[in-house]
Amino acid sequence: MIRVGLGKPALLAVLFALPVFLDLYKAHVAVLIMLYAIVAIGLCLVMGLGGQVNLAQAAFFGTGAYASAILTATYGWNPWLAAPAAILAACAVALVVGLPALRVQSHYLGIVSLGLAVAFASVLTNATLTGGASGITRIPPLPAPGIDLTDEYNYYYLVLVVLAGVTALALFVSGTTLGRRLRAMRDDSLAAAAVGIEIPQYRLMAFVLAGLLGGVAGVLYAHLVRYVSPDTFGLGVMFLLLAMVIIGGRDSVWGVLVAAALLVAARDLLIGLQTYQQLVYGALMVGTVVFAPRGLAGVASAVRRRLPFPWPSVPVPLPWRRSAEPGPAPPAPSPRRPPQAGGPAIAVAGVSKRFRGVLALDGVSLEVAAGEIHGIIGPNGSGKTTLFNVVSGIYQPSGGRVLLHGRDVTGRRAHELSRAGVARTFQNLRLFHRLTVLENVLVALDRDPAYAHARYLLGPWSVLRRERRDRARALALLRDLGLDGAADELAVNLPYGLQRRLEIARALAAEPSVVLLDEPAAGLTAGEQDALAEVIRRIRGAGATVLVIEHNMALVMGVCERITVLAHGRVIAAGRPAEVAHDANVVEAYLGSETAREEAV
Amino acid sequence: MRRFEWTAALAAAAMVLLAGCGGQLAGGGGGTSSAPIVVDLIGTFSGQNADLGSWAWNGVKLAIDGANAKGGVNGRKITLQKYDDQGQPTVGTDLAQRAISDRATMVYGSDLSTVSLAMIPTLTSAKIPQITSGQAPAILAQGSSFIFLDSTTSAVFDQTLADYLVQKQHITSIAMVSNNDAYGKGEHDSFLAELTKLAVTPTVDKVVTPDQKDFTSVLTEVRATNPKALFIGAEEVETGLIAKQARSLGITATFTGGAPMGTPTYLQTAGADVAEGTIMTSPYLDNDANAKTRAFAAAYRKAYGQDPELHGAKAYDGMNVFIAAMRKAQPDLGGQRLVDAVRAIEYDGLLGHFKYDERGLGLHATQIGTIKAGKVTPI
Amino acid sequence: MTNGAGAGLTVRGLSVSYGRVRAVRDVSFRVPAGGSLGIVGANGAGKSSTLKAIFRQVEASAEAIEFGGADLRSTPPHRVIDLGIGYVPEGRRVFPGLTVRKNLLMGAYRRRWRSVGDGLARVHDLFPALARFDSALAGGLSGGQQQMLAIGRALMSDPRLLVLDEPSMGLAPVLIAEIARTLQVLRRQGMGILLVEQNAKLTFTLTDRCVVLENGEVVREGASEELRDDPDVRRIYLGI
Amino acid sequence: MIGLAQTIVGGLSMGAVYALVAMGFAIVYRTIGLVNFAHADVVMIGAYVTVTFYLTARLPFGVSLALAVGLTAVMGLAMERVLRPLEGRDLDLMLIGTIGFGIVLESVAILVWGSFGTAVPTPIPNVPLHVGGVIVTTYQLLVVAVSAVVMVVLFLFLDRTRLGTAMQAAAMDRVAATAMGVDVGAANALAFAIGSAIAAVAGALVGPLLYVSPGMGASIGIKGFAAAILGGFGSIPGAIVGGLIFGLIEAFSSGPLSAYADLITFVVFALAMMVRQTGIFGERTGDRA
Repeated sequence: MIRVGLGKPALLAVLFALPVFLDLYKAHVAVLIMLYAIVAIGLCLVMGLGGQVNLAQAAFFGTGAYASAILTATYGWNPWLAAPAAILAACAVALVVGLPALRVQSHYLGIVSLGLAVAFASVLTNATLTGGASGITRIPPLPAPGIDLTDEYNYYYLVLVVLAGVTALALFVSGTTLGRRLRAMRDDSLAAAAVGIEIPQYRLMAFVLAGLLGGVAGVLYAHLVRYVSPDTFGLGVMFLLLAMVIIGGRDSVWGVLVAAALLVAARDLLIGLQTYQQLVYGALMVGTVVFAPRGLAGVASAVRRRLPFPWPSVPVPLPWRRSAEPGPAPPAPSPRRPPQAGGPAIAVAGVSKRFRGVLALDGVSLEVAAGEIHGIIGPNGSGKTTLFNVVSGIYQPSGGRVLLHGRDVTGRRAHELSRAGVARTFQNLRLFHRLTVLENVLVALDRDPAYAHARYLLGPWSVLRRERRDRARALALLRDLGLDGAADELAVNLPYGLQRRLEIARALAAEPSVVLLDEPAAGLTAGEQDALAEVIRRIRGAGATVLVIEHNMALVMGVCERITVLAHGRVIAAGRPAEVAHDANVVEAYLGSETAREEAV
Repeated sequence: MRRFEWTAALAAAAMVLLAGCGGQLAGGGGGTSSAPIVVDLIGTFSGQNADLGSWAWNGVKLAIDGANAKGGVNGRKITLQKYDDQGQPTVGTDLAQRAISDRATMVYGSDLSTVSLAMIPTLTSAKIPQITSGQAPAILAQGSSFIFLDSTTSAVFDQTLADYLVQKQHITSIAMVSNNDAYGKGEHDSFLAELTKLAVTPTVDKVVTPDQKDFTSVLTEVRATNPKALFIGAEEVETGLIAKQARSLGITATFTGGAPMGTPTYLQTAGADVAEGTIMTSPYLDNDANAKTRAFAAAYRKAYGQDPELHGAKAYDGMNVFIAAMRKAQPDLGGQRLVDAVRAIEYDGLLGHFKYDERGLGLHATQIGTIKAGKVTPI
Repeated sequence: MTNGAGAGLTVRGLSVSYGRVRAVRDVSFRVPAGGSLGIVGANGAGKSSTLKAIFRQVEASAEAIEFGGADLRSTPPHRVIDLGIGYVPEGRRVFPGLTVRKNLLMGAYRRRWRSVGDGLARVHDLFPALARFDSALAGGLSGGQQQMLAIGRALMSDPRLLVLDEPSMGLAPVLIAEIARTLQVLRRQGMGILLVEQNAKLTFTLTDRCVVLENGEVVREGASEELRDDPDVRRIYLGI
Repeated sequence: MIGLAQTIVGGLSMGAVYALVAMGFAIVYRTIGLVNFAHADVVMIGAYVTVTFYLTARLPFGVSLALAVGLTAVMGLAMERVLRPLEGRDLDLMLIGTIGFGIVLESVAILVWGSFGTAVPTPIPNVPLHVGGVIVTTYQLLVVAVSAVVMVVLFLFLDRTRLGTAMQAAAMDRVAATAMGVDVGAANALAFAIGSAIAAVAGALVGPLLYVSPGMGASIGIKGFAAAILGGFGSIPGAIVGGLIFGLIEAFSSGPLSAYADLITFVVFALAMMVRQTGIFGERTGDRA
């Protein structure tokens, strides 16, 4: 049961009643607004959610329009047959433009995608199939039994229905597992891989989603204007779409809709003063980026936080929202039983790692028994974090072998090791900062592989069911770690100590058999350090093996059962804490050697 | 969640609403009341071909001011609204919708054949007469009875030009470069058809795009065939650039082509020395051809402070044809009645004798001219 | 407060926090003119944050940060060097794309052109290797050579006080000994030394007095001689 | 064979212009870490200012170029002030903020000089010279010569002068440079001014080759940006090599299939980026995850 503001139904009513007030030209502009909004939502998904700087969105829009134009006007297909083919073509082009994203990101991807968009526009202008610079005319209207779709007003309602569907799809995706994983990948692709997300697949999925929406809008555009020419899909439109997404608020579907309406309406009102219109939305883009990087959506949420205005709202039962009633609390995810008891949970044999000539790890070997709390210490630059990155698959070792529960996992990628039961935290806190506390845990808790998203097409209700189940389990875990109070708070707004605990909660959510903690005590107060020690013991108590890197000697000596000491990439001592602390090599590594004294005198 | 955004979306929708109502009231009537006759001029006022828009506006306005001074169309004044299609066909289609909701009696537009072509389906289905300064044969091939050309088509231009070059100047080694928008394709197809009729094959036939700026690779192939004449099928600025780059690549051929080469824009872009000796075909070569052109030139210079050229004259003639047709068809100026009236009358204008056939072609002859010392002179 | 002691470096009531984490809490110490002080402590004890605060690289609050009568709190970061403080940053931070010679010239960026020549000569005889690798790119040097270059670069500004942040990190013992010898030579020439190091034993041999930090607070202070044999120091480092 | 040589000559002259544009991008990126998409429109502004002095005020081309370079450099200083809040922000915001700024520059140019654009006569008589059957025009030689001079002057400034070395140091390590007494803020502003000045030279040179119009920035800018990345973003030699290569790729791909020149050019560029993310002279920031 959630309270839905009166805004949503009121807006839908207005949009349905709108055409009655609009003359032919205004209706035509309103339809254009909705079409641009659909394309902009596609850009919002790939760029706002997926974090991919895609400057070729106008090309996907153009592919949809031209494919349906060529199929219907030139080859005489029935428009309803040509439409799905055109949308498929747009998705295919999106996939091709997405391939470079597997290798290059941010401004590199920006210029590559922009270059491909320019190339697309020049192909349209040159190819005879696409009618050269004068484009393709006489595209047949969409035939519909009983409804004349050449009439602007009927077409308005067709596009409104499609827009409502697209918006629902976008909200459904961004609110559930697929959207959450895209946003996690956007916030920190390294940490996302560490919780099991296959980055390449999700980057391509983001592009295909953008292609899908671009294609849908392209088909509708072709049959509305019944004429396509290269200039419609050039750079001007790309920057207009970009302005919509940026001014709207990059990951907010609603923000993009509002921005689309404002910008296209402004373009229509300033039709006579073409240069001022361009000046206006150029300045708007700069202003938004400098003063309101989160766009309209950001401003809206900021104003709402400061002005607790009692918006009129009506209770509406919605199954998958956070249910208030305390249903039977499902058990918190408990670490998986290691496959077979006895053998060491983690065994590292003679591992070395070389970075351009510098030997960060030199033949390191250690064994951690199942269910043991094992500490790794050593002065700065001794290779501790490098060892963690090798065990968790971020780095592939230059030599030696890594075994997990007896199985050889040398060289496996981060998301494969995550699936095999390895979970980790990071030295400098790699949380998904624009996701809420609950979502950070949900991303790790959801173990489905990428292809499981086929459910979105085959059984969306099953997606909702799994969502409800996962939310309950995540809440239970948050309650265990005392974080349930801040469940809906953005991770970035949490105090430092709670952020550290959230990172541990995220690691536990994946039901790991092995937990790697990288300096969990850094910056914690004495009280928080004791609470941490208690949490580590509880993790081990639930059956997981814990490996801890830590500088805080008090914590290490108190919690760890065995310790390995690293210096200059080599193991210089190992054993129980008391033994290690008195080992001559360790003292020298930390406190420095006496030799300097004789020579200095 | 995000309720505030809803209100913002509501506000946006309301704004479109208000703009809508505003639109509702301003629409003029095409019918028989004494309300003013609304003429929408859709032209290219920005971008590379922005000159075309301003010349068309000057010619049409001059004709309308003249008519309004003499009481308009039996008492009804003619009002002229200006829209910029930015040389882009898509914007043209949007503005065609605008003209319909303005309930315009007629539309003067656009200057570029590509944009005019895009607007024909919309305006024809709304039965709004449309007169364009485009010359592409494809416009007449649309089979609409609501479209008219204010001068002649590329076919006529190029027949005259090809006959002159091959039969009078005995030039048979001719290279061709044209762009692939509607105008360029029209010029290319007409000129090539006439050459084949005269059993002449072009030494090389290259196609470029309307917004291309660097023609080195294409002109290198032209130079290899060392042609006597180079036919260029493109708008004013592009024609000038091609000519300039051809000379810089050492091509000595005489430049030849259609109406664009008779304009000051071509001269300024190519440079007077490059344009020297150009042979072009145009129905309006210079202002002191006869008494009628001298009077027009004086009025034009008084109104705009610059000498008129072909496009201004075409627009002046085209508008006057329609004004004459309105006087004949009034008081009912509905679309069908107006187009029938245009076809019924004959009009002697600056460019020659106008008699419109079913397809929309009114002018059937043109002249040959050349550029001597930076000035267009008839041959 | 401009008594004779004004000539050295005075730090009083210094606190540094990153967001909500307090890295340094109310630290005070003095380096008398021409004198030497060591700051030691386990990793994460706040040693580097203290130096970054002095060089205005991080936000900090302090009752006083003065050197030779000048108030460092109101000095823009790129003018601290003009006061005569040479800085050898943590991790050396030589300019990888510039040659050794140009790195040294950058050290004298604020000096008049004339005096650069003899500055170079002085550094070359302290570190002969730098003369041999004069036109090599600094990025290609070994860890030890880069450390020498970083110290040489700091000396090029002819400072009265040399501040070193963890010079021994990542270096083999024989290189640490060579750097120790150089610091001894500089001290004999009257150069003030402020040495921040994790390597406590080394620091006790190179400085007259030392301050021991733990969790951002000064837990011990005294003459290096006494601290060298103090059992508590081992507890501070190793927790038991 | 002649055709091949002719294409190379054409490619090199445009390549020289792309190299200048790429150098402008590279300088601003390496010192401030700002991906300045508005740089393309600075090229356009530079072209217009030169044309205004050269055609309207009838000053000799050399003087017009110098004045334009000076004026655009000052504009560069102002731009750096406006874009400073973007420096160091996450790259998507930076890219989009500068694209918006580019659009503003374009509309200002339309307001000042009109949207029509103008052809520019070559400053020296553009005599085609026959060099072993290959046509090289005098203006093409001037373009390559002036570009070469700019490259040498920039190299000498960065390599030989105190200020140039300080700018390089600031680019390599902002904290260490500040500790050595370099006012990194001023160094960045100077870098922006130099980048803009070079852009003005590129604009002035390309004017007579193509056509000066408010929209000219887009296509040159994208290719200049791509050339900078191809050569290794942030490296000046990389920008020069990247620019020349881009000019050649474009010239060769516009030979037989001139219709698909852009397609071939950018597909080759995309493949090159996928093979070696950091470009020829390598700037190690490619995505590793």
